[in-house]
Amino acid sequence: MSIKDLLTPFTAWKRITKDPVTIRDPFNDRPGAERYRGFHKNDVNKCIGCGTCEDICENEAIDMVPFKDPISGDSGLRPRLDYGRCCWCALCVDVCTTNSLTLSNEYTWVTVDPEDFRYTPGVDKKAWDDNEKGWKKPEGNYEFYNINRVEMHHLHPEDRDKSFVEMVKGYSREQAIAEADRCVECGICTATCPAHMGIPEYIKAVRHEDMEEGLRILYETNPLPEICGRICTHKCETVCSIGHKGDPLSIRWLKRYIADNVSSDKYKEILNTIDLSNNHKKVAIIGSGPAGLSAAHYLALMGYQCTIFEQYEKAGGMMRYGIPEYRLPYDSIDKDIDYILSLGVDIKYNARIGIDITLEQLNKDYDAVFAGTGLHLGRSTGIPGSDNEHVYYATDLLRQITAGEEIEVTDQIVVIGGGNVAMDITRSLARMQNQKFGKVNIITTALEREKNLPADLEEVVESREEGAVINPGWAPQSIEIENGRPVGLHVIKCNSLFDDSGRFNPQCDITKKEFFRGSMIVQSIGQGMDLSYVSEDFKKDLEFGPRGRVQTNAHFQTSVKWFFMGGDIIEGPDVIHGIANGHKAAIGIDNYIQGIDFAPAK
Amino acid sequence: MEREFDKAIKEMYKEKFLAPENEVRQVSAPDGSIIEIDPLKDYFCQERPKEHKPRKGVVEDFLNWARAESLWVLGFGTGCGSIEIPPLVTPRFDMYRYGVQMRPTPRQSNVFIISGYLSVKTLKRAIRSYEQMPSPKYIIALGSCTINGGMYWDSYNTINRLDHYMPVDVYIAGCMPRPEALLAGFGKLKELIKSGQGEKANEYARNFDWYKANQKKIIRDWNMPDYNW
Amino acid sequence: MDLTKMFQFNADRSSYPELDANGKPIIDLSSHKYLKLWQGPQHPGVTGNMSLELTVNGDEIVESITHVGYLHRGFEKLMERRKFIQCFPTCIRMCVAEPDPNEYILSACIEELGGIEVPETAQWLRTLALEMARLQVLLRGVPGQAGTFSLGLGYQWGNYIRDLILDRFEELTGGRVYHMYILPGGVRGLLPDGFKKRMEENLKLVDEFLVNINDLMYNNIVFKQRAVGLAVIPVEWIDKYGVYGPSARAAGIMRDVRKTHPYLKYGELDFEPFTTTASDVYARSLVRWHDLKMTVDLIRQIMAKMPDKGDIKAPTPNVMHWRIPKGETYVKCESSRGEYGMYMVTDGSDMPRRVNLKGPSYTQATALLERLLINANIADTAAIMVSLATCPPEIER
Amino acid sequence: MVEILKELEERFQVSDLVQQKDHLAFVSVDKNKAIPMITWLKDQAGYTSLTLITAVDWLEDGKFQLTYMINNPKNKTQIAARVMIDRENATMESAHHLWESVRIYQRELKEMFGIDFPGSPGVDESFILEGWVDIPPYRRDFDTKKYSEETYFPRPGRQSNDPAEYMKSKMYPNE
Repeated sequence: MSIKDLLTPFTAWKRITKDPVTIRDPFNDRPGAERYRGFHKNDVNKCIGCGTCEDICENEAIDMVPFKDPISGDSGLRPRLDYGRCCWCALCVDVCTTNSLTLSNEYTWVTVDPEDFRYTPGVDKKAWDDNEKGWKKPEGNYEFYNINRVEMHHLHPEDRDKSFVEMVKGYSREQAIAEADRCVECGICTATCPAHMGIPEYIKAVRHEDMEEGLRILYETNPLPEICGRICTHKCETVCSIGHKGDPLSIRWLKRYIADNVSSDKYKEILNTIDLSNNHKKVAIIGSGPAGLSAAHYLALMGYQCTIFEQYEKAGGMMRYGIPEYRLPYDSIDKDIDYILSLGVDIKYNARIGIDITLEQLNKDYDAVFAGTGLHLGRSTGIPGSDNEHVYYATDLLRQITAGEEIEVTDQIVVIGGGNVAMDITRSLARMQNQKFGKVNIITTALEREKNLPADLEEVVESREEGAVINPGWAPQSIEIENGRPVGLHVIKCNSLFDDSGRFNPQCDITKKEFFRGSMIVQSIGQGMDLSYVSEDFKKDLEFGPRGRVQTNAHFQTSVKWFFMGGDIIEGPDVIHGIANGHKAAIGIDNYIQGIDFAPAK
Repeated sequence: MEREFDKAIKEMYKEKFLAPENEVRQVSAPDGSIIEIDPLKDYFCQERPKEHKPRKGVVEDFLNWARAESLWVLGFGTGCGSIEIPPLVTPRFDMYRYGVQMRPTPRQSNVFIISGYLSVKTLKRAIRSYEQMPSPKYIIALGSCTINGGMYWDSYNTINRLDHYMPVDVYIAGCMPRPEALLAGFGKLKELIKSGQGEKANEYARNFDWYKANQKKIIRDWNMPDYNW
Repeated sequence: MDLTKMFQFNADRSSYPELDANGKPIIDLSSHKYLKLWQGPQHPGVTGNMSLELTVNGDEIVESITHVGYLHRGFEKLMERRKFIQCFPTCIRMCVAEPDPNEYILSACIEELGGIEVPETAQWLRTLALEMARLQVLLRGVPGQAGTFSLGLGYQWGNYIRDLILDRFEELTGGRVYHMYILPGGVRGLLPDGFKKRMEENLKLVDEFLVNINDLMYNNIVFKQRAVGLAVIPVEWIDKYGVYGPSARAAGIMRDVRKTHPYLKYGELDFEPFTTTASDVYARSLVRWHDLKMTVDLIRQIMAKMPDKGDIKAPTPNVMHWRIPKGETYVKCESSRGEYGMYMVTDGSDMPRRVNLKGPSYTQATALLERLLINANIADTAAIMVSLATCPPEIER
Repeated sequence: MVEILKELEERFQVSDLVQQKDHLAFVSVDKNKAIPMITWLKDQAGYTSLTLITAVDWLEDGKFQLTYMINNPKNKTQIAARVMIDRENATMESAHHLWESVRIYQRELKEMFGIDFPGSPGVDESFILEGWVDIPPYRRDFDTKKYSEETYFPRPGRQSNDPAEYMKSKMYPNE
């Protein structure tokens, strides 16, 4: 210690000349930083109310409260914040599936009433709603879950374009778990699925590798998981919340993974259907398509004795006779159908209603009748030349292929239609051309423009991979016939399909013409129902709607009390709708037979 | 009213020792009266807190102005939020210019900042400190924790809402609120006081039984007087 | 007039309590020589919210008992019912003054048990955040030591610069005090534009501050008079009482996890922690001053070496249901107070089975402080507590 | 590290060796061999510094796992000894004579887990909690959320909806 120690502290005086560092107006001079985590904002139009923010919040600071009525893909809920809980960690922002939730850089909120601190961002107007600064999900490779799909292994085009071997290989264990891991369990998909399957629940079962539990969840709402797992139109995936940021979850493939990984001999044990009760009531089911099978399955569980009448040699309806084998192998169909039949469901093949047995007879023999007869008749374009014998309907050809019948395959084919059936027949014929001629020469044309094609995108892409030419946006005009054979199709450019009021009214440009050469023309522009099994007398009792469809109530009961109808014939072509219809109809039939009043006709 | 705690202490020490200066004795008060004191007894006011009726007209306005412009804050950091107090007392934010300053003891303070969560153990001390503060007194509650439990909403040792135990004048949102937000909170409090709405201490007096019942429900080891100042 | 006599206390100081075999004083309250005195929890001279039950003889402490629990929130319990990602905002609030080491050790535990490899850029950013946290806490801690001797000026200087560092934190992390920047898998943002330039400006202020505080504190006769020789920790106490970090380095024992078990990018940085042997309050304070100096240097090194772009987060399983296989680990890092570690046990579920946080204050503020305060002056308690950088939340959590 | 683990195996029959990192190993040891092993490590093997003592509640197995983590400042290695003790009337031999800070750990364990360490100074005094009457809070069977809701009046008026349930109730209530 020295005199120096006494004096050096006084050097602090040299700072006396410095400017003060005090912020003059701390309330306005200091906005939060660019990234500051201030108060919440929410873009309510972007938000879909998935509730992921609520799930990740460790403080339970977020409530999902009603904002509007739910629609498919939007729960109508919006997050409400409780600033008596929030810790401004912004995990809710980072996890948000739509990136709608952000934070502003506003940070001053003083009040005397603590109840004020509960508000719905975006709905309750706040001063910081237009504040562009503040925390947003960090840029770059920063995600709380994988937004990219686990690649499904497909056969290479060169491996698959000659044969009808199934082209989608299915997930391996690791892949399935990785894919199931992406799910955020919001449950938005459940409402969109026509059958309202417990999608988050069975995905959770995949994640936990509990296949048995998964199968039980599947069979609660869907008795055809093997089939659905392959060819379902997966409307659920279009609303998947992860899809707003990246790829939607492969819900369909995960369903298939569960079904594929449980051996069929364990089904009865897992699903606890070894001993089913029997209430000695009988139900006749016409058609063994998805609707009929689904109805039969749920009726059998309730104890009904069901008999299915199938017009062809094998069960499955359009699933077997309309969908090519490379998409849906027959083994998979058999696995699902065999299980349903094993529940005590009786099936009569080659039995045509109206020919072998009349509906009236069924009414006498059974307590109720369900008809899921589907849409089997091909629709004609009606253009000149379409009545030629070498102009075919896609549905007929597909059925013949399945039945193993010989069909005509020429080296130049034109397919009219842009739906999934058109793609099915295109790809089936392409395979057969490849087998026969070693090359593919097939043109598929449709009214719709490329981006509006009704077929699934992957179908279009894969068709092209297999060598087919998809050339949409043309209206067929006439089929040129030479020597009793078609030589090609005249088309003109089609600009738009619908007018301003939304009615079907194609606008074509006659100056742009094209001629597609083809010695065989296939029409695939939709299917019609075949009600020939219903007698004319009986038809009088049925109520018909505007587009020639039979009117039913919410449980698919027609105006004839004992006659229920469902499936494609009522709701249009879609497997999962058929399954859902069959399930509801089964409940309706049960109510009807037990004499319980239920929903009035629609 | 002699509480059990006092009695126990007395018993304990009586057996061991009782130094002459600790014995009960009589002393003469400044006014000449003779009073008896017991050095081993805690002397505290056993009266309940009283409501302070405002004075009339401009007198009260003047008093409120004076109160609002000299907020003396008790230097008791009860939770995380107290980390933002030092920036306030240092040059950058300098709260002295707003008439706000820190005091080391409750007897000199009239603002109590509950800076975040309160564990049961701290709540007991906070209540005691609050009651020792002279009226009129105000409480500023910081952050989520004082409003609805905040981060520690499911903790077994922190209270969820402060207004059950102490009357709160101003709440500031944030976890934790920045110094600027705190200054805004002082601003709000000044507004309240100037408009004569800083009445929470009177509310505490009015609903004293309710507050005490709530406090006693969770503070099981209640070895302190019911009210002391 | 004899000033010393005038201010002398009249208490009987002839016989101090004898120590028993365990080093604890034998105190007989009935001898009238002792007085119980509580320092805290509401006391300006305690660091944070804790209290010391002092038994004093005159102004001399003969026994001290540390009481904690005023800040107990049950973190370890709360984290047992939070998913791994949810632990992250919870965990960091354990230490208010320096939350970043909490973030890092939690993330490191989860990454180690969950098998996650952190990207290079994220590791640099983590190192930077940790050093910035040390910088801001030392800017308060170094002059705070003088503050305990009523020299508040340095504290005013330091707090201003600390606030500027907090502004940099705000730019980088979005938070002023609770940064919530280092999360399992990586970090939450790259350096903003112009960050390095602004940081360098602030570091220049720190350089200036280091010189000024050296003049103000370390060459101050009052500070020297009071701090030199106060609360000496003998070398043999280091392991016996559990002394870590700067306090151990002040006793000549090299304890710095950054050097002994280099984590993150510390292995690639050039630094040598300062050690001295005096082991008193002055020496501990001096070690902190050198730490501050070294931190400034480290931040400069980090900013020069780190890449500007790159991945900031490794892909992790979906955080909503991230399960970590059964296992246990202990991860440590160097906080400004010393070794800061976390012991985590997982059981294969999506929540940790047990988390235990071990900070240096756990031993330093209890066993060691209780021992150091014996025979100290009441007025020196605050100085001794600050010299050990006591942080109550890490004792009770 | 390998040598010392081998020696521990021979001397104290430790099991379940897990070398978590190159400087950190976990071993399981019998309850009655734990304190002798730690004493030996401290006195003979250079593991002079105590890192932590803590407990893990394995409610399903009816066991408490006590973890003693000690480290060797010379060769910078760390050994954690796991000791399984019964959950019923949990008692463990006290190690307060080894390090000064052990009594603090043991006091905390007694309070938060209910594990008794007979002979440890002040082990029965409350350390963190005050007036606690429920079961020790760190035990797995103590439900902190339930306790908090029953004790601390969470602010009423909060109500949430599950998206899937809400959509069901609004879009297809009868299916």
